Amino acid sequence: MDTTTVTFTLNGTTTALAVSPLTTLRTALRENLHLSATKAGCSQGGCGSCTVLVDGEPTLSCLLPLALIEGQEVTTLEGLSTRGGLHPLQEAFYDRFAAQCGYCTPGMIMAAKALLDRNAQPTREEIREALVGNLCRCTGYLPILEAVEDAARRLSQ
Amino acid sequence: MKQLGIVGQSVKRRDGLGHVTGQTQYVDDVFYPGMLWLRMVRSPVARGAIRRIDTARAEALPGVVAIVSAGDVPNNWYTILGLIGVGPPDEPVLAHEEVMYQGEPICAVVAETEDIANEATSLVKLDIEELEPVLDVEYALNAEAPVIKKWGSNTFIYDGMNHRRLRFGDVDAALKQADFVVDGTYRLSPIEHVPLETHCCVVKPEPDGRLTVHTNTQALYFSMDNTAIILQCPSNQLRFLGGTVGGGFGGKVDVITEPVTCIAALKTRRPVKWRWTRREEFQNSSTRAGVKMEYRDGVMRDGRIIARKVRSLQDAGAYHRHSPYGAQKHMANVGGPYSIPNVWADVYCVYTNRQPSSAMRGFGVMEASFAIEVQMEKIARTIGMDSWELRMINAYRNGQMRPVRKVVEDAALVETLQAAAELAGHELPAHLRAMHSNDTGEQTGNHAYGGGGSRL
Amino acid sequence: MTRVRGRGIASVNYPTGMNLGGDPTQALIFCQPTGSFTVKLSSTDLGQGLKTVIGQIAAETLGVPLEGVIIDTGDTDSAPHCMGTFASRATHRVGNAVIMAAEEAKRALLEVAADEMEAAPQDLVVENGEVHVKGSPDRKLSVLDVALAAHFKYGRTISGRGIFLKPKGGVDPETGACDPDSTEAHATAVAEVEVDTETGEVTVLRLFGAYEVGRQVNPAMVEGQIVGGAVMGMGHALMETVFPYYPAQDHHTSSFGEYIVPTAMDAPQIETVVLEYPSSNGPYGVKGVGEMTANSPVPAIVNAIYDAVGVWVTDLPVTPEKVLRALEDKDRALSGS
Amino acid sequence: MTVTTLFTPRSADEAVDLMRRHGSDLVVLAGGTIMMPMINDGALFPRQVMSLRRAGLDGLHTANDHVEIGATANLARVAEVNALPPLAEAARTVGGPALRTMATIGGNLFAHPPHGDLGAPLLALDAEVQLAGGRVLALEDFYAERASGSRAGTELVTALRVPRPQGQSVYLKCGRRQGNTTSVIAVAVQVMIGSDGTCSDARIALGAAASHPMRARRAEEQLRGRLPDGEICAAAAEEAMAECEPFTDAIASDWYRRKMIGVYVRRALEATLSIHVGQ
Repeated sequence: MDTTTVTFTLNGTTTALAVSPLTTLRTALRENLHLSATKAGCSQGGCGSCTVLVDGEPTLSCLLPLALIEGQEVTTLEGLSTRGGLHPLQEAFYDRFAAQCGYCTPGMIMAAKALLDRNAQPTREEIREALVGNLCRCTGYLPILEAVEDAARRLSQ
Repeated sequence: MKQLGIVGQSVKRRDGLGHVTGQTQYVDDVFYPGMLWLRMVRSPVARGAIRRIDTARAEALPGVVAIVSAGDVPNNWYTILGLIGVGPPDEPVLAHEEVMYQGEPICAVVAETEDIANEATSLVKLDIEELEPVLDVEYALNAEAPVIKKWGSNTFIYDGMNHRRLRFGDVDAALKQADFVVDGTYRLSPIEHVPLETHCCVVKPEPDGRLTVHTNTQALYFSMDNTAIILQCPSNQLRFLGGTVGGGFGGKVDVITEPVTCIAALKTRRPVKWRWTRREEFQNSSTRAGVKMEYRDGVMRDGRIIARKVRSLQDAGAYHRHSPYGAQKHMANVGGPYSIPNVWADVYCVYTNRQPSSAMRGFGVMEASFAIEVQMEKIARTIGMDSWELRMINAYRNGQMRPVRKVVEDAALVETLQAAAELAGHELPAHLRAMHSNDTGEQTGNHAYGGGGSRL
Repeated sequence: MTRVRGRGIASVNYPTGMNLGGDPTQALIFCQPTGSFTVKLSSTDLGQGLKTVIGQIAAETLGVPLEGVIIDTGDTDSAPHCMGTFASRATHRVGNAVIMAAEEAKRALLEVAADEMEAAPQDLVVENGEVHVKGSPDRKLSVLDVALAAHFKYGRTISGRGIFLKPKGGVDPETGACDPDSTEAHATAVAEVEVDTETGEVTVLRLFGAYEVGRQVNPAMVEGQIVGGAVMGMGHALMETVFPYYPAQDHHTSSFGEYIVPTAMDAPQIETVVLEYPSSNGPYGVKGVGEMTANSPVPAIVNAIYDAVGVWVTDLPVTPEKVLRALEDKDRALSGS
Repeated sequence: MTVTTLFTPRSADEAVDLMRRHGSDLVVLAGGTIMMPMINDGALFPRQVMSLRRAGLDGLHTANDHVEIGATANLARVAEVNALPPLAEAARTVGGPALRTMATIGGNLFAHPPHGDLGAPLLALDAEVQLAGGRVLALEDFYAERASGSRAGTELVTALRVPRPQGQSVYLKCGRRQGNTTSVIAVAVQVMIGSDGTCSDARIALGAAASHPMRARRAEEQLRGRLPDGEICAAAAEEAMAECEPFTDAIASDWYRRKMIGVYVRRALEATLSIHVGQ
C-alpha cells in the first residue's frame, strides 16, 4: 500500500510519520503514536470527542487526513500538561467533578482551551456556544460550564 | 443519622486525574502488535430467510484474514439471561437460517486494517428471501400477525402465561365504586443509550491457549460466563479485563462483542479488535424498549386513588436480551410510590422484527413512572385537586403494603414533595407541611391511609 | 403571545438492585506490609464513581485514611465475582460486601495489635491509621507497625472476605407477589417550561429535584448523577428516539445529526436538594441513585407542557410536531364546539 | 484495498486537471465534513481522493458592493463576514466551532438537505457561483443544473460572489435544539423598502424545504410594490408554504416543515420590517 510521510509539530515536537494516504489525524495519533487521549466517539464529526487544536483552531481530528496538515502545529490533551503540572482547565475539571466517565473530557477540554485562548473571560453563554459541538452524556454539562468559568478565573490570576 | 468520617465527604474522583489528562485507559486504547480489526456483515432486511451467504469476493480482498460465520460458533445461541433460567434460547450469535431484524449479525470479516474490514463487508453477497415483518406490538398480538417466535407466540412466556400479571385487591369492584375513572394511554419510542464510548472489545490469544479479553462490559463475570457458554469452553480459559467504561447507562450489559471477537482471535491466532461504529450504536445496539401503556385509575372525590388497572406492552424487538426481566420489573412498579389498595396489571413482553431492546437506565420503572405521574396530573385536573396534595395524600407510608405484597420501609416520598415545593418556591398549606412518611393516618386522623387492600 | 410558560411536578420511587436469579457481589481485602489495604473487586465503574465511593466505604470501615486504600478492580483472574454495575445496585451491593470484608480484616488487624500492645482486641479501635486503646489515645500503634508485625513477626494475615447476596426470589404467576428490590429511593421533580404555540417548540427553563436516596457517600457525585440524569431525562422527554416514526422503521437514525441529544446549550438551570433517610440494609444506609435521576424529569416536563398550553402529549419524545398537532386538534375541538 | 492516493493540488487548474483525468472515480474533499464521515462509516470506498485544502481557494475579499468568498473558506471565517449578516448568522449556527473550522462554503453547496444551511442566505443575497474556467452562474441556476445532473455538478466551484444586502436581511433557522442542530427548515429574506415605504424588491429563500435550497418567488410577489405590514407578511408566508416542497426525514416530517416555513417566513419578514421601522 502507498504511504505518505507527513511532518508536523505535535505538542511542540517535530514529528514525521509515514501513513497510508487517507489516515486521519485521529487514527495517526491513536494508532501510530499511541497518544490515546484523543477519542473515537463517532468518526462522523458529530460528537467532538476527537477535538484537537490545529494551528490553535479546534479541529475534528476524525475527519482530517494527516497528510493535509503537513507543516502545521497540532496540540492534543497530552500537550497541555507537558511541563509536569496540570493546566488550569484540567485542574478545574478535576476539582469540579466535570468528568464522570471521562470519554468526552479530552475533546471538551480542548474545545474549552480554544475558547479561552481567544476569549479569556467568556460569559456562560459563550462557553455553551463554544462547547456545543462536544457531547457529554454523563454530567448534564453544568459542571463542565462551571469548570470552564473556574479555569478562566484561575488563568486570569 | 450518625455522622461518619470519610463517608459523606465530597472527595475527588479516584480516576479524575486520569480523565483530565487523557491517561485513563479505555478498551479502545488497548493496542497489540499485529492486531486485526473486525467488522460485521448485517442483515439488510427486517425479516427474512437466508438462502445463501457468499463471502468469496470479501475473502479475496487483499488484507482480509478470516471470515467468521455461524459455523465457526461452537454453541450458536446467545441468550444472556439463560444463566438465570430465562429461555428458551432464541437468538443466534450469528444468523444462518433466518434474520429477525434489520442489522442482525450474519458474519464477521477480520482484516489487517479497519478500512479493509469495512470494504470487505460490502463485498459479502447476501441472498435473503424477505418475509413480512412484525413491527407493531398491538399487531404482534393480533391473531392474523405472522408468528415470529419458534414457540408459537409473539410474546415471552412467563410460567405458562403470555404476560406477567399483578393482582391485588378487587380492581373491578373498586372501579365501580370510584367517583371518577381516569384513563390514559402512554407511549414511548425506542431510545439509544448514547455513551460517548461505543462498544469495544479486544481479544488477545495467549501462548497457553487462554484468551485475554478487554471489554467495556458493565458486568465482567456475566459477560465471561456467557462467552464461555458460547465458546463451549471452561470459563477459566478466559480472562476478562475491564472495569473502566466510557458510559454505559445499561447499554453495555448485553454480551454483544466478546463472543465473536474471541472466535475471531481463536481462528486467526492473532489479537483482534472490534469497535462498533456510531451508526451501529444507533441502528444495531439494543435500545430502551418502545412501550404502550394503558392506565385506568379509579379515584374518590376526596382524592384517594382506590383502583388501578394497567395493560402494558413492551416492545422487546427480535430477541429476549434483558426485556423479559424489564417487563417483570415494570409489573412490579405499576403502583408507583402510592398506596393503592386495588391494582391489576397485565404486562406483555412482545417480540417484533426490530433491533432488540434491553436494559437502559431505569428500564421498566422509568416507563411506569412516566405513565403514573402524568396520570396523577390528569387525576388532579379531573377532580379539581391541587396536584401536590393529590400526591401527598396518596403517597405510600412506611408500614403499608405495596401491590407486590412487600411492606414499605425506609421511604420518604412525602418529604421529597415538601422539599421540592420549597426548592421551587411553591408554598404548601400547613396540613401538607405537617405530613410525614411514618404517619399512616391514625395520628392525624387523615382518612386516606388504610392498610393495603382493606379500604373498601 | 406565542410563548407560554408552565410548571409540572412528578414524584417517583426507584428500586435498588435486581432480584431475578439471586444477586451477589464479593470483595476481598488484604493488608500489605506497608499498612495499605487493597480491595479486590471485579466491579465496573461506568463513570458514576464506584471506585471512589468504594474507597470511602473501605476507609471508613477500616479506620484508615483514604490514601491508604487501593481499589483494584476489573480483572476476573484476580478478583471474585460481581454481578455487574446496573439496577442501581453497585454502591449498595459492593459497599455491603466491602464492609463485610473490611470488618474481617479489621478484626485480624486488631488481634495482631492486641498481641503487640498487650491489650484485649475488643478494647482497641482504629482511627486515622492508628490503633489505640479505647479511652487511652496515647496507647497506640500505627497500622503500618501492626502490618509489619503481622507479616514478619507473627506470620499472620490481615485480610477479609465479603459478600452480599440478595437471594433469588420468585414471582407468583397468579398475583405478581414478589420481592423486587432491596430498598426504594424517592424523588420529586419540578419542571418549568416555555412552549411556543406557533411552532410547538418546548424549552425547559428550570428543573428542580428533591431526592431521597439514603445516605450519601459522596454528595458531589450524587449531585452529578442528579444533574446528569436530569439532562438525559430532558432528552428522553423532548428529543430522543432511534425510530422517529415508531413503530415504522423509516428514517432509522444513524448519526448525531439525526439522533438528537441535549447539548451544552440546552442544559437548563438545575437545582437539587438531597434528603438523607438511610436504608436499613444498605452500606451505612445507602440506597441508590444511578438510574432514577433520568426518570422524574420526564413526566414533570409533560405535565408542565399541559400546564402551559392545555394539551396532553403522552407519546415520547414530545417533539415540536406532536405538540403542534395537539394544539391544532385542541383548536379544532374548541371551534367545533 | 483502501484509498491509494490523496491528491493535494496547489491550484484550481491542477484540481481541474485531476478531475478531468479521474472523472467520477475521484472523491473531492473541501473541508471533508461530508465525505469523510461516509468513508469512515464504510459507506464509500474511493481509490482516489482529492483535497482542496491547499488549492489556494480560500481567499476572502470584501469590496464596496460585494464580498468574494473562496470556495474553501471555512465557516468560522464566513461567520465573521459582518458585511453579510444573514450569511454570517447561518454559518455561525452550523455545528460547533471545530466543525466550522473545517466545513467550507463551497462544500456547503453540495450538502444534501436538510444540510447545506448557507444556501438560503446565499440565495437571498443573490450570490453567484464562480466555476473553474470562468463560467459564472446564479446560485439558483447552479442548484438547478446540479439537480438535472448536468454540468455544474462536475465542475469545480472556485468562489462565491455575494452582493452586500441592499435592504434589510434576516436569517432564521428552525432546529430541534438550541444549537448545533440540523435544520428543520431555514429562512433567509432580504427586503428592500423604497422611499415611499413600499417594498421595492424582496428575496425570500428557503432551506431544507425542497430537494435543494430554493427561492419562494410567489411569496416575494406578495411584497413587491406594497406597503408591507403584518397581513402582507402573513400572506407571503402562506404563499411560501404553498410553493415549498418539503420532505420527511429523522428531524421532521414534511407536514411540520411546511408549517414551519409559514411561521418562520412570517417571523423573518416581520423582523426585517421592525428593523426598518427601528431605523
